[in-house]
Amino acid sequence: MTGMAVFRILLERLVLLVVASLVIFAAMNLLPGDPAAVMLGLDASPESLAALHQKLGLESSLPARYLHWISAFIRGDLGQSYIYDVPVRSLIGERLQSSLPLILLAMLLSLGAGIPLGVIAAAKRGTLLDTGLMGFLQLFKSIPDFWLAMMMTFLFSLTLHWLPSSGFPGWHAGALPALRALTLPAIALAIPQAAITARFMRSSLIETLSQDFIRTARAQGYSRRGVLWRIALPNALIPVLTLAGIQLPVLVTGTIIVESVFSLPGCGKLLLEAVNQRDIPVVQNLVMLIVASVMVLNVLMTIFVRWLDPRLEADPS
Amino acid sequence: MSPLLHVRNLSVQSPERPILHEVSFTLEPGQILAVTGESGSGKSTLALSLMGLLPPGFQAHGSIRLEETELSTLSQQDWCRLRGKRLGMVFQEPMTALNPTRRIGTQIGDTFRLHTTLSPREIDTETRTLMEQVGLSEAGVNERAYPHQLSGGQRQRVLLAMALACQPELLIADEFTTALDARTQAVMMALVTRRCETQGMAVLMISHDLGLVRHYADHVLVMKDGTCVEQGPTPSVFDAPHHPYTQALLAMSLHGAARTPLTPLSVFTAPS
Amino acid sequence: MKTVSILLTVLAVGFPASHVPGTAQAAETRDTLSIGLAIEPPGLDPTRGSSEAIGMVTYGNIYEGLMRLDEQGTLKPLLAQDWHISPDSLTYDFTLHDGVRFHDGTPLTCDSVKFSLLRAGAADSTNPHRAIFSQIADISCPDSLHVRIRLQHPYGSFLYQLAWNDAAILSPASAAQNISHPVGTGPFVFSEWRRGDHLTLTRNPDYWGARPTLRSVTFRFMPDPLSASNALLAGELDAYPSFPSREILSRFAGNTQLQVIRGSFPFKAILALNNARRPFSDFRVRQAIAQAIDRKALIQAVADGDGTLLQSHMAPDDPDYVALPDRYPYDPDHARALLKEAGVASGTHLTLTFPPIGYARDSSELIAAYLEQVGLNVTLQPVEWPTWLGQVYGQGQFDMTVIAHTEPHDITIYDRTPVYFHYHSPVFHGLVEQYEATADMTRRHQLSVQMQEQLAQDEPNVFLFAIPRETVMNRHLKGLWTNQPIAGCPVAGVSWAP
Amino acid sequence: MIERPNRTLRAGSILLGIVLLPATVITLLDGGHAPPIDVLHRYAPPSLLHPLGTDPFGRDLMVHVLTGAFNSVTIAAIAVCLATIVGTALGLIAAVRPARAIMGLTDLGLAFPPVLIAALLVTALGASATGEILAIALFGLPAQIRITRQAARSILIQDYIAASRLAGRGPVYIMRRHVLPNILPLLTVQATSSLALAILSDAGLSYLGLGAPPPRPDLGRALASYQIHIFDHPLLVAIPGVTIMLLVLGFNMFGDGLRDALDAAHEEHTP
Repeated sequence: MTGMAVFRILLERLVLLVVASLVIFAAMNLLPGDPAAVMLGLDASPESLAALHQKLGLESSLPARYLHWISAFIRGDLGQSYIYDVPVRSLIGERLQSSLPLILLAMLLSLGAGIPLGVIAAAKRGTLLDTGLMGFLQLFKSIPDFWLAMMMTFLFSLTLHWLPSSGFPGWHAGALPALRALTLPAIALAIPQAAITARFMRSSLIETLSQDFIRTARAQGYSRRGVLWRIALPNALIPVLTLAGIQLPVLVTGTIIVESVFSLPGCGKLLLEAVNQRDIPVVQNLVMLIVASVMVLNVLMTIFVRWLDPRLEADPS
Repeated sequence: MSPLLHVRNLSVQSPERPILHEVSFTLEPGQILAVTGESGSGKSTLALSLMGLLPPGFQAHGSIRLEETELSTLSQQDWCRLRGKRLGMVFQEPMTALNPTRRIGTQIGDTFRLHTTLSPREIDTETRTLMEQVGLSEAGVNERAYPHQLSGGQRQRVLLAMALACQPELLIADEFTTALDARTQAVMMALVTRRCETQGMAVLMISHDLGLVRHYADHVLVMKDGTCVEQGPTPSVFDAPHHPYTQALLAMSLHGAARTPLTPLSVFTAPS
Repeated sequence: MKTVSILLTVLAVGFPASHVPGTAQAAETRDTLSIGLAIEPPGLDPTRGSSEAIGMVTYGNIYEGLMRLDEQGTLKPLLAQDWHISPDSLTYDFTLHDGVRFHDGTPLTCDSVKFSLLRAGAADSTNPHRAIFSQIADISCPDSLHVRIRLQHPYGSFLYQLAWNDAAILSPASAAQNISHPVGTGPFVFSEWRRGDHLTLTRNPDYWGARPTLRSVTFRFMPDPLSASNALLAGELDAYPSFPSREILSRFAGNTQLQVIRGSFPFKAILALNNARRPFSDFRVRQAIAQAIDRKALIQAVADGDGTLLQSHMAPDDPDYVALPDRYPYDPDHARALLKEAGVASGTHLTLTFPPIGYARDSSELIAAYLEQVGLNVTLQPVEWPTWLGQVYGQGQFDMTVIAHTEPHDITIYDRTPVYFHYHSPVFHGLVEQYEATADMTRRHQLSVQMQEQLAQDEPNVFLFAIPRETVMNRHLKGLWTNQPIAGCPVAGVSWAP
Repeated sequence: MIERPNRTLRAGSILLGIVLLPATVITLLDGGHAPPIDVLHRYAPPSLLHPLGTDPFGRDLMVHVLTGAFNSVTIAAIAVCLATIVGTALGLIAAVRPARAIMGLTDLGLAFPPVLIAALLVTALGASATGEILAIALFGLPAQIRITRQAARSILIQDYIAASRLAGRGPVYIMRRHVLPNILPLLTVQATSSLALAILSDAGLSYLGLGAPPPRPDLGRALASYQIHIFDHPLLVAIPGVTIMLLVLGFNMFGDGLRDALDAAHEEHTP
């Protein structure tokens, strides 16, 4: 990949980030509802409200507020939460302790289960196993994630008492309790994704197996199994990984829902609460961070896939 | 001399219809047998059944013997040991027959990895030697190149190198020069015939290019609708064809019709 | 004053002076506590925000005021050991306890009180009751343990107001950081807060009063009743005050470890009507709406039949509460007739706005169904808290809304201008003026009853219901508040029975 | 277009029929209102009068859930229509012009977590079906644009397009006469699959309280309010969940079947 191409991609993303920041800012600041009213509650007097408005800087003009925010963001200063009155940076940092492992775990589970299942179905294409597996996956693809989460809680924690139903003890409580708390949410998050991955993996692998170079490899002496795992799979994985990159925001969305169901103190729950309470600094900066990291990950994924598939290098589109 | 390959009454059935019917022939070491006939006559199916690579649902009957080994009853495992080592095959589509995501050196080296106990370093050396032999090094092609960076002729050389790596006793070449220009074709054929002469490699060459067949093949087998209509030493078949189909084929060839113009594939062979 | 001695006696009972030394037996009993709460406080400074959740963690635990309320809602002294009110009800003299220290090490003096109360009433104050504290004319310090407060006008509720969360006495040195690092004079010290999950307080070793038996207490924030009930059953939680869902309480029935205790809190659910808007400005319409709703059925559906029908703006557990007759019983036919009389056409569109909380959502859905039966076309409009507080409460832009007022003794809000439901009654205003100028308890009670009657008659809002407070807790736990006279969960007096 | 409905297509239709037929009938009879409240008969067990029992307000659960299903499908369908129309138009433009802005916005749309769009929209517009529909349509839009653009491009490189262009046909004519009819089957399949996704989105948003407001029954909202009854009245949680699943499964299978059938038809016509 040439330096010019990388530069162009980065520049494009930068422009997009600026647009994203404008959208986020406009949305948060044009919404009805007054953050000061939330902070002061039912008995707030108009004077108290005005005083708080002054303190929060809500009196200055919109462009001034935007510039103030974005310049601070670039410096890495995420501001102060209205509601908690602590630095947004530490708030997000704290929440990432459960959100990041959750997303990673869900990603691992969905790829770790989806890819082998897809490979098995493709290897046994047309058999009863394949049909059954695909039907099963279709079913799991169709279950609302929050309902699945509810049902799993009901079964595994409320009835069987295997895993905790909610909350997160934190990593300082030890790796095992923390992982146990993340297990059900990660599974709930991963299952629909795994189903999508498996179905995609299957069709990608079947497509790859029908290519001429598979026959070449067989003529070279590769066994059926060897050609599946060593030749076809790496090639078939490329579109699957691309899909995983595209699905990332969906996973983030799922995190918001799943964290609500399992009352996990994560970024998703923080975001939803912050939107509801008009904690503007938290929402603005958190969304900006999410959008930016999704974009960065997408760029990395693009570069990674291009590295995996040398053909794309020749074709910039 | 005992035959290397002995095919007797080979019939192949696809799920829909019969494709090969009672084909029998023998092939001796160092000899080149050309299989010719129009498209759909079953030439490629014949090649694939010799490699044990018939598509799923295809059924073969009859006997294929490679020296003492009866191939038709071979286990999958034994087939894998045979393919690439004793049997080599080159396919006709140079554009798609190579794995686009692996370096050509790796793909050539795979044959060694699958059938020999050479060390990685030795494999590298062998691969480079092989690439020199097929003329890739001469064209400035590095083993770290990817297939899409190569011209069609270069890719065909890679495929040939992969097939020849373990010095197979039988090379099956399915129209492997069809997409190439005349000069490259000659170079490739020279490579193959040298192997026949020095190592006694037998070649089953599928081609509808009668000029090519006449020039290189020791024996010719003419196929039509899945049956062998005529076979024999090249001179006798070409000089005195028995079967009307063979006669017709030859007549067309003389008018130059059988020598197909460059296929549309050649569009892609410009070096990238 | 007579009350002083009574209060001092109760003080002795409420805070037993017996400093039980850490005997071997005491060491065996548990000294930690884990309490579940539905709402996480936004911060830990009650003088900056009025969220009930702040008080649940801090009241009587971290912060203390001059006065306090006990579990029954009775006013008691706390940091003030004695006081005197001048005959003109304008000057209050307090004597502070000696030897009280803030968690930051600074001693409690008159200056701390002066700082705290003047700060609360300052122009830039964000105290929820700034208006009340701004009535303080001045505060002087005769010496470090005596405080003299002068008011601009007589204000009968002043002493009571000093017991509230937002009248906490703070250390001038640390007041600015209280929102995340609270410092008070209370029996517990802030230890750790993992936002979104839990908050831990530990025993204050230098506490001026009786030493608490608990070494540490953890508040876990669990809004979901299902997971809360699960944590209780698993023993992960020892208590859950004000359990949010009545429907799940059956899970605890027959449990050997847990008990459900019913208590009270000043919960007054109302259907607030915008009296400044047509058609609600017409008394007949307000009466019609009241009669169109089967409030008994509402209690059935929303509170499982377990609530009290309200006739005015006061909860049954309030000392001033009087049971009033149901002036506007369910009568849809009469409601239709009244609407017709008032000229409200059938099919008139009204909007019912409600905040995101269970009772409001359920009540609103039911009320909409009832109003539809008398020919009103109701659009339900769910809003988030910021929108509710901003549009409905702040700007009074709404038709109808369902809300519960949970502050004690807040009947005087009907005299406040502006107030979101826009009730204006000269009669009521007169009553409130008299009430605030009176310090005599009997007279105040009479006036309070008159205010309740006036509201019941004018029906500015439809008074719906009060519901009891259910606390789920371990059977061996002693001393936990099961009533909630004010937002708080003081745990200084809580202990584990051996 | 489809000569032989395959097994997947048939199974999908049956699943959809099981839910949608009675849902439509009941909605037509009732006008889509929530069933009447009857506080005296709360949590009634299944009976002849109430085949699935009643909910915490004494409403008939079956009627409530079926009406909710109808509402969910309606909202999903409107959102998908919106996304398809706008997305196809933008995709076609992006196929013939560089249209960096369109593709940039598409990338942006893909980077935004959908729930966030919904939360912002719903708060800005007030809780309404409109806000929810817009949100669902918005997060279906990027995929629609990309698919349309890709499909249109594969048509535009064909020789007959060049011929048509040489014959002096304008881009609008080419789009209408050549491109649209050719990508229509693909768009139909895409719309069906989007419907499944839209129903899931609707359920999730309503569950979080970001959907259309009551009193119109809604499956996600019903689940949110019934979920605490998972122990004492499990039917209340099971029925709405299974209904959502049947609908999503139905549309997914219908879409898959449709794709297979179209592929088969396509293969038959171009041997």
